[in-house]
Amino acid sequence: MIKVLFFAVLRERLGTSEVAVEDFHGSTVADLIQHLEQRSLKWHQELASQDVLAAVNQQLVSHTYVIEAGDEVAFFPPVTGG
Amino acid sequence: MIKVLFFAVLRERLGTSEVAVEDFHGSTVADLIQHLEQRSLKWHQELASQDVLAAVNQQLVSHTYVIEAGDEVAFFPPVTGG
Amino acid sequence: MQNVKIHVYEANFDVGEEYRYLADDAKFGAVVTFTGLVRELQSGKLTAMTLEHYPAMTEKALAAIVSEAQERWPLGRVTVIHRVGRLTLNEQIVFVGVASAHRNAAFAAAEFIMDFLKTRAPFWKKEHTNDGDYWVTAKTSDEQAAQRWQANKDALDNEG
Amino acid sequence: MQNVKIHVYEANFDVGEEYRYLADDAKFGAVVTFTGLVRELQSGKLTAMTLEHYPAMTEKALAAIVSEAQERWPLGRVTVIHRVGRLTLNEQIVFVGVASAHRNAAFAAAEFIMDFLKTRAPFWKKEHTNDGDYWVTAKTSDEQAAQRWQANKDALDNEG
Repeated sequence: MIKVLFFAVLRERLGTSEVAVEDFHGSTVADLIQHLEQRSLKWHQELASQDVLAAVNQQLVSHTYVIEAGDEVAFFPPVTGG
Repeated sequence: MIKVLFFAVLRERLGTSEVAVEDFHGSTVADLIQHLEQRSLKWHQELASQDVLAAVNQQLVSHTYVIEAGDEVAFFPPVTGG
Repeated sequence: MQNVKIHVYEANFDVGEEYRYLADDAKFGAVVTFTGLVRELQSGKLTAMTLEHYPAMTEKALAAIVSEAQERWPLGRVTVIHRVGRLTLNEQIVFVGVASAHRNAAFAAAEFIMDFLKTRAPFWKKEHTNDGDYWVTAKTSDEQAAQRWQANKDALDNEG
Repeated sequence: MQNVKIHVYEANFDVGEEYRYLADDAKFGAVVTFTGLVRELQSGKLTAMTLEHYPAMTEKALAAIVSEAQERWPLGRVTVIHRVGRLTLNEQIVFVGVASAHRNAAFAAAEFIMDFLKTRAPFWKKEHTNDGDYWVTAKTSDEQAAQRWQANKDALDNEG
């Protein structure tokens, strides 16, 4: 199982801060995004953006990063702190 | 008359913080240095250094700057504040 | 990490107190601080903002940025404080302070940490205005500011 | 000069207080401060130093440096404080603080002011050590630090 988190405008637009995805280890972040996009037109629109950043186990990763079972994956827009 | 000031190590080595020089307007800072160097071997040694900085009326100037009557000229080593 | 203080919380901070901590190590004669504050928009309509973050990741991301700065410059104490939650106009948001024996290292490291905090640390601002609430979008200029450090590093690596 | 505070005196200064003054102008969201302190030499023999200056010139020279910074970057309040007289180990020597709407301008202006203060403002340090008193000699690295701003300016002028 993989825990998937959403933050900021992405969290608001998807209407959820967390989903669980079964049997997804061994695939890339890009594969996970494609899988989530199939949930609805809205999910497709929000996640297809070039701008979505990904972190795995609290580290920024590229979309080619390979996910392992038990990983915590997070998706969020470009950061705007400071 | 021109007022000539010395600061820091130059003041200490020359043993004076101020001298007055008569009839020197219209000449350059370099001319004034040459004039002062004639006072003694010690003055020659201290003022002949490439490192001596000059200010006229409290503004840093190059040694080609032309001095006017009534100017305040100051000589000092490279600055080390901060 | 030794000599590194990283805090992410709602409470305010006191710049004078943070400075005293940074300066209280006799080996380092240069202390640089940066403080960022909530300011009115050009429209004059901003009333407050809310800072959201990714709690499990935030301190890790800040520690990685500080660690990278320590590899680049010889540093003494380093402090990074970032507030979260609702902040009203003129409140302090962020503090970065760096001590070093060399002033140019202290300046460079503080600016480096801010540039990477702005582009790599998981914080998001939502502005509350008289016209409604808006998520702030990332600035290209912030990404460019972070990228020039990579260019600097490439140049240095090539020299070596 | 408006929004510019320049002080040269023997008294100490309080970084927290100086920060509050710089931050107390709602138009500028970025505040950078630099503080320099008297530190022990590597030999461990330094006990104090004496700062001499050229009183009639000092504030003029600092004002000219700040004015040049204001021409280069959009700045809010700017404060420069330099102490003179005898200062013992770990005392504060110099403070430069800059407010701006842009953090990179605040960092650049503060560093610019320090680099030119170090090479153009008439201050001289004499170190008092267990082995005797020594005038500090100027560092080539300080002159190089000041000169790179001229190189930056030439590059910008050529672009324009």
